[in-house]
Amino acid sequence: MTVLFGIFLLTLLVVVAIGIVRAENLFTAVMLTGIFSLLMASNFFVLDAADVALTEAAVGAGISTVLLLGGLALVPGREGSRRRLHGLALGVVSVLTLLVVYATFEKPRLGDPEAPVHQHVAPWYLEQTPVLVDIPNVVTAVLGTFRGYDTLGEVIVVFTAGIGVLFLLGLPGAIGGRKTEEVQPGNSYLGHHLIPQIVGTLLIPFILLFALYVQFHGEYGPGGGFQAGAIFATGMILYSLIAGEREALLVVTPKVLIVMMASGALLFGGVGVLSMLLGGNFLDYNVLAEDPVAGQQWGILIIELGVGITVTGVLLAVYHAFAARGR
Amino acid sequence: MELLGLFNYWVFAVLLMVGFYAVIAKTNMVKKLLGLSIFQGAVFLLYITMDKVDGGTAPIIQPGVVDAIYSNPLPQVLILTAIVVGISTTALGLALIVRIYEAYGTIEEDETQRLDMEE
Amino acid sequence: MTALSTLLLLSGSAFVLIGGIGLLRMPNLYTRLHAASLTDTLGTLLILAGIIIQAGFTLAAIKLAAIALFLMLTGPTATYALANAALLSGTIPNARRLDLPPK
Amino acid sequence: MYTAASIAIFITMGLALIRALLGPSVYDRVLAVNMFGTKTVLLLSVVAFLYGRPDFLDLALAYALINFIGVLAVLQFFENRQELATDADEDSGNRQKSNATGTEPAAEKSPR
Repeated sequence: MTVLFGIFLLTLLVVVAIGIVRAENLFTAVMLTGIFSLLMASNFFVLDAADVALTEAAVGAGISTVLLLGGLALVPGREGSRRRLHGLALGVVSVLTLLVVYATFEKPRLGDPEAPVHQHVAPWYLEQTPVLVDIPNVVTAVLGTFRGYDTLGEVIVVFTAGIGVLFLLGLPGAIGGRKTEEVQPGNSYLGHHLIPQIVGTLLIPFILLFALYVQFHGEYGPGGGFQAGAIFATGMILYSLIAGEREALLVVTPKVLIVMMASGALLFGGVGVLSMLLGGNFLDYNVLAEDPVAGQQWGILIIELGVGITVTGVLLAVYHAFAARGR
Repeated sequence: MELLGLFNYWVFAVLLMVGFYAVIAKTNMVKKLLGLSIFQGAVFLLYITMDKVDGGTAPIIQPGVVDAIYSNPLPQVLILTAIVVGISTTALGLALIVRIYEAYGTIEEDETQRLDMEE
Repeated sequence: MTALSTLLLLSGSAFVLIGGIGLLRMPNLYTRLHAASLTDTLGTLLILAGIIIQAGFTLAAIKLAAIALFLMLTGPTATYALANAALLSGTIPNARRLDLPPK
Repeated sequence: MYTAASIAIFITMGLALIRALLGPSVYDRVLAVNMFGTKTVLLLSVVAFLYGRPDFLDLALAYALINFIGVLAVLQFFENRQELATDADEDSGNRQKSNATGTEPAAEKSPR
């Protein structure tokens, strides 16, 4: 049954992807991207990847639509040249598709427990996590300690991308010449509509609370810093939609956002340096407490917090960079 | 039934190439960016497909359950971080497009090339 | 108890399905909004209630109740905002396209 | 029982997707996307119980909380960009024709 669920969802996914490419109105394409993300999250869930599905949910449902719309608000909304199907490209793509499909016949089928990918380190992670780290969520354990370097690298990439956007577009009150006061106050659309305004205001505290839950429950269930950061940023974006861009910039000021972006990554790296100072290797949390297992748990808690702070800072700053440029 | 086990990989192939088509054939830069994110989604799908184990469940160890089968945590970790990195890099691309529009007045690739040639 | 939850789940599924068909088949925007939003709220509530009965009094039941509450808040609001925006943008509810007899 | 419910939800998702592809106006698409979102919430809840892991309801909760923001952002966006919302009707005949080919795979494959 699950296999059929998967097949149905995947078929829809292909249809949506073709729809995105065909749509002339870029806005339509962005809306379909929202559906693409919902389908992707359902697929991940059906394929037993709850953490990944939560990440896709946190990022795809709110942030990615809002960011794409924020960008689209600054550029023309339709494709200019209405070229028909591009023959050469279509040929290349068809041949490549057939090649990749031909290559898949060598792959182990879905769910094969004998597949090479399940033989190498994965069993070790599953066996050793309860012994070495003693937290239920193996994904968080691998993310935080076994592959901590990798995660640090990814956080730095997110940070760098955020810095890049801010340098390109500027952020009033922090980067570029504009001051926060120059941003147009108030809100054009939601200011006149009481019901969405009230319901949105009601939702914000729950979203922020849920973000904190995801952040600190990440060791026991699906969740962690990446998801929590995205959800927290979504909550603040909702505030910005309701109260207005300038008002939101005054609540969490751009300077604070910049500090958040940097301090989260620094916190992560700082834990690594601290463990070196205490006599261990870089990001070796065993030395952080008397008991190595407790040390690991402290380490994961702190670095996840660092990840959460950086992701929140970057996503919010990027949103404000797009939203404030149009006002 | 044996072949149905490969369906996920076929969808991966098709999605990959649909995204690739948008990148090479469309002149509109936002469309290219959306194509890239479809491409990216295809790669996510490939990794997550590999993590599935028959009869398994997500790798969150349940108290009191022995001999449970768990799916592979490693691809999940890789993709979990990649999703957030993906949205940040998409935002960076979008910022570049906005600046290109402000400089050229168009986001069609053929027109920006024409404007470059005229200078 | 199981019979009740089965009944709730099945009737919820029926409403969900009717909503989907209405969304596709109705002739214009406002009728589609009507078909989609009402069945959406009711079907969701029925299905979630059915699962809550199966779950019993656990943390899962509380989470499901929270989901139902949030959907009940946001669903109708989204529909209202959508209908309002469509009306303001000049999409007029058009009786002729419903194939009603002209007055 | 959960299986029956999830099949109903799947079919509805397919129908909503067809509406999202057909349009014709932008508001139809937004409505379809919104409906798709609530159906995803339902699907995730039902499948969590189908799999016997009710601790994964967090996902559905996340969607229930966040999905609303997309609609608000879209409506905000259209305050300034009316031309994108309305001109879809101008070439609606052409558009429907071109999209009909795009949706054929869905109609063809969904009964499987």
